[in-house]
Amino acid sequence: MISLILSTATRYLLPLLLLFSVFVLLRGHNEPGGGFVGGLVASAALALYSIAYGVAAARRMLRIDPRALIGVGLLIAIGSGLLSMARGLPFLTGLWVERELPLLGKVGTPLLFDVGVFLVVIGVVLTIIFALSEE
Amino acid sequence: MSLILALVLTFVLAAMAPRLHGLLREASGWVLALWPLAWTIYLGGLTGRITQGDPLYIRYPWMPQLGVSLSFYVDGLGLLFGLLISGIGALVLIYSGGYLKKHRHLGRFYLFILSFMGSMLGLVLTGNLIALFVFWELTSLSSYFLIGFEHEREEARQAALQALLVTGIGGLALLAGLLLLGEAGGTLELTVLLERGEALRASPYYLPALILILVGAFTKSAQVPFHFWLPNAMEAPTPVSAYLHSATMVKAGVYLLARLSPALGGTAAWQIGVTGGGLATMVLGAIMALGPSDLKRILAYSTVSTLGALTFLLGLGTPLAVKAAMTLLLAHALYKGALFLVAGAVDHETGTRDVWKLGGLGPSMPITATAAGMAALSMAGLPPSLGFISKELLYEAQLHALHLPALLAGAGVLASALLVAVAGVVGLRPFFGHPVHRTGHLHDPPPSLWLGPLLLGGAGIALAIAPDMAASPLTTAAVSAVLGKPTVVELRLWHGLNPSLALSALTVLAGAGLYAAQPFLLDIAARARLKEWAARWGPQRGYERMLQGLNALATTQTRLLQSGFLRFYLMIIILTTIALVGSTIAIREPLSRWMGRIVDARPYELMIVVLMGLATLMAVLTSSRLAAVAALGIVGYGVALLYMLFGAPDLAMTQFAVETLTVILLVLVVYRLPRFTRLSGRPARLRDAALALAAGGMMTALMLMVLSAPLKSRLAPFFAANSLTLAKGRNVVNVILVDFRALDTLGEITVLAVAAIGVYALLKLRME
Amino acid sequence: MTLEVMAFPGALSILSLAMALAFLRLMRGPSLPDRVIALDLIATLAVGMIVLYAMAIDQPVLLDVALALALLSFLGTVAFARYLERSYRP
Amino acid sequence: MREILSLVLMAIGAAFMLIAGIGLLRMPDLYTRMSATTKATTMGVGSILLAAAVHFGEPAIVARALAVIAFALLTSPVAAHMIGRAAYFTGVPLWRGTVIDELRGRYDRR
Repeated sequence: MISLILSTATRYLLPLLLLFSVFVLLRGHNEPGGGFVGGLVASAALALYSIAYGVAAARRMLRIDPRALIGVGLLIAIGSGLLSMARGLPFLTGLWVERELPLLGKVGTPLLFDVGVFLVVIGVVLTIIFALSEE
Repeated sequence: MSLILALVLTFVLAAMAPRLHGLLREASGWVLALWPLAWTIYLGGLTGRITQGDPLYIRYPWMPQLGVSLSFYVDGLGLLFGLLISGIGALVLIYSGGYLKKHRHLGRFYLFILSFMGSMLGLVLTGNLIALFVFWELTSLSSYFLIGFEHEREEARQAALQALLVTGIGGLALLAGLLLLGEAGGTLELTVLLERGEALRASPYYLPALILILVGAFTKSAQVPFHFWLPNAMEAPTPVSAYLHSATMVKAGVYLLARLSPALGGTAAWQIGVTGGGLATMVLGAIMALGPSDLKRILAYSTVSTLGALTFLLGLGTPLAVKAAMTLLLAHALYKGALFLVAGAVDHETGTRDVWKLGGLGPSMPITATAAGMAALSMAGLPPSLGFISKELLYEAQLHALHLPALLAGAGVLASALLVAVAGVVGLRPFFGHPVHRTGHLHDPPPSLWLGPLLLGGAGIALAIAPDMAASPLTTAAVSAVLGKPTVVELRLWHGLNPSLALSALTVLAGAGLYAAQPFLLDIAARARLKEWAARWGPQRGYERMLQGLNALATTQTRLLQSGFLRFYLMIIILTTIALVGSTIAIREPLSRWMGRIVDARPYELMIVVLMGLATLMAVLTSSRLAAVAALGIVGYGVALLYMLFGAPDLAMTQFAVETLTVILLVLVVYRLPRFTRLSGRPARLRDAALALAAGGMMTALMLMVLSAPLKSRLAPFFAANSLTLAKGRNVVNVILVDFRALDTLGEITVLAVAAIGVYALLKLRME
Repeated sequence: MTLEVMAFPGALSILSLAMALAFLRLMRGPSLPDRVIALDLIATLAVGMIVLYAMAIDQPVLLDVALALALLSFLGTVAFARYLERSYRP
Repeated sequence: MREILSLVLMAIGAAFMLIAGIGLLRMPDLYTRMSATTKATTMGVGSILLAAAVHFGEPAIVARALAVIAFALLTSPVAAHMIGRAAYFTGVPLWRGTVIDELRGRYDRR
């Protein structure tokens, strides 16, 4: 009983929302936002997709399993910490790229860490929602 | 450097023992014995230097912040014990090679024995309290494995557990005592601590530390009332009984008392506790030794008695007493080790250890008989054995004791007489008594089984005949270590005619009498039903009742708390929180102080708060679950709005997002939940309401308390200042999350990950 | 402009009044969909309040919070609707 | 001039919101309530957002405000549709005075 109206609306809404969540993630450093909220918004969007098109479709669209997403997120977060250790600095010290990139602004290991948080949050929320709504 | 290497190698060798046994098969006992032999030679080499009063002191930092270092301090006392442990260890390894030849787990046995030897050597050679405690516990652990070696048998497992529990609890007390001692003395290093005797005795911690250490020593050295685990430990294979439960491990408590006597000795408490405990154990142990018919249990009780004598002598603390103690220690280790090994040999050949069923084995087992004879001579304290010299010194010490020497000497004679009788029972009856056993095909056991007892028995005699050669220097070094000042010890076989000689003669006569009268004595004991009385009131019964009580407590507590109902767990958690936090608030904070802070709120803020209150009420009163979910949604949105109104946009966004996802999750969960089967009754609801109100009230009080507390935290300015410069971000909240306190966030997302996997597992589990 | 400054609390109060009315519906709403609509209205009112507040304290950044809330409340309503449909057993 | 415009827009928005609240309370059945709230809220939030756009004036802010408006325009009808549909299927009664129910018989009940 998938409602046609909802699925068409979702087809337009989803990209917008994902964009918004990435936008929130990237400018988290200077304005309200960050990995956690971005992750929540993104997972809300994907939850909407799973409501509109069903969990199987959502899993296919996502291509990788949410639990793998958790793993990747954690790896990125820890990886960003190890980078500074490679430079001989203590674990998780912030390293920054000098040049300011056009779109992303200042890029550095904390941002990478934030991306890790972003992915973990999405993975966590989706794992639970998909597991719950699967019949 | 070499000492710590040798110790580590002992443990490495222990780890490799099973494989080595696989390769060497028959000769594994002999080959492995080479390592303790090397230890003996190494320690022997040190004697020259140590007897001149120059102890070896090596120190490695282990936990510098806690002042714990793995240091080694080898003085006379440590040396005497070290030689005993490694010497007897070598003989025991050879012996167990033969005794357990066919046993399929012999490799594992070597592992345990060698790791025990390593930990025992560590215990006697270390110079740091904490390292001493670690080795102490290691010995208890390896003894647990050794006693329970034949784990198929129920009695062995129970005996092992009993030994572990008793010595374990003692170990715990010891740790507390040692820490108190370290606190009072200001250091955990033994060498420094021993010089601060005065300060220790004067400090308020002295008495508790002493009591705790005594509990540790008394449980380990099987003093009354903690002695019952030792006879039960006879379930272990005989080499273990010979090595651990007579020569070395049970002496750890005695070693500890000797080691700490310069620091703790001399006070009234020490006198009463140690001397009294020792005296009682000496006499009771000897009396109980006459009872059993099993050879090993008799020896175990007599060991308890000798341990009592050693503790008693250390309690006296006079130079004479310490001299007697050190000699008795040496003599006892030799003859008791020999007798245990003989008992093993007899058991190995005849298949029984019942004293009444053995007799007239002498002719068919000549070598074992001679070894047993020599050892029994030393045990009975007859010249020319080391036992005789130590008994003479014991009597001298008792006669010259400061107060009530007559009583002490009397107890000494009684105990020694009983030991003479026991020596007769153990050493003479099986070999020279009228032949009971069919002697046909009996013969001496293989060399590995008679070498040990022969050497040990022989040493008991040889050291007495020529004391200056080895016995005197060793005891001199040991005594001066215990007394804390250099004293020279001249052991003489013949002290000339003096009262102690008379006492010795009296003891031997009394002993012979007791030996002859033993059957008669046993009848009296049987008629007086001594055994049942002891079984009902003895410490063993106390131990069992304690265990049963513990189990009962555990079951009731589990049944009470783990009722299986989720809401029951919730209730307990909330109740405890309220009790703890509530009481602290009530005590700490006068209620009046922070009541008047709620007035300056704007109309729409108030409206939101009122709405939240109503929504909560609705969530509580509604019977439809989804209405409750919606109401909770309102509360969540209200909180988020308040965050925003009070200038926390980050928080507001997160709260909105979390709130909505919670609603979605709750909707999904409610969809799966079965209909309400039955709603809780009125009393239950009232109880829950009261609980909820209490919890809410507590939280409000907490919040108001936090509000009124002056927040002079220096964190906020630090983060505000450095957020842009260091972390290149103006949004302080996210900068903290991702940069300054990234480690916390890392922890949080890991927790999230684990939670998700947990939920996933639970759901998938239910699916199948 | 005092009028300007005074207007914000006024508008916010009106919105909170509307919120109270919606809450009444939430309390009374006979059927579940009624409650869902009330919840949705309250959420939209919250968006309005956020925007007003953003204007009051001159913080344009709050508009993102408004957008996030608009998105999320929509999602909540859709989830409720989905649940209603699926769980209906005539 | 701009201030007055944003003020007026804000007033209109608040009024609409209030009407939505009243409509939600006074309307006899679910479907009429829904029609009231959905239309009124979209208008209300829309004009408040316009007020904000006028108030701030910078292009970035105006773009964001318009994004929110567009978003609200897109989502609230869909949400209303979903709720109405779910309510109709689960048999929420129409108002006694309903003149005609065009949907009757069109949906194949599951």
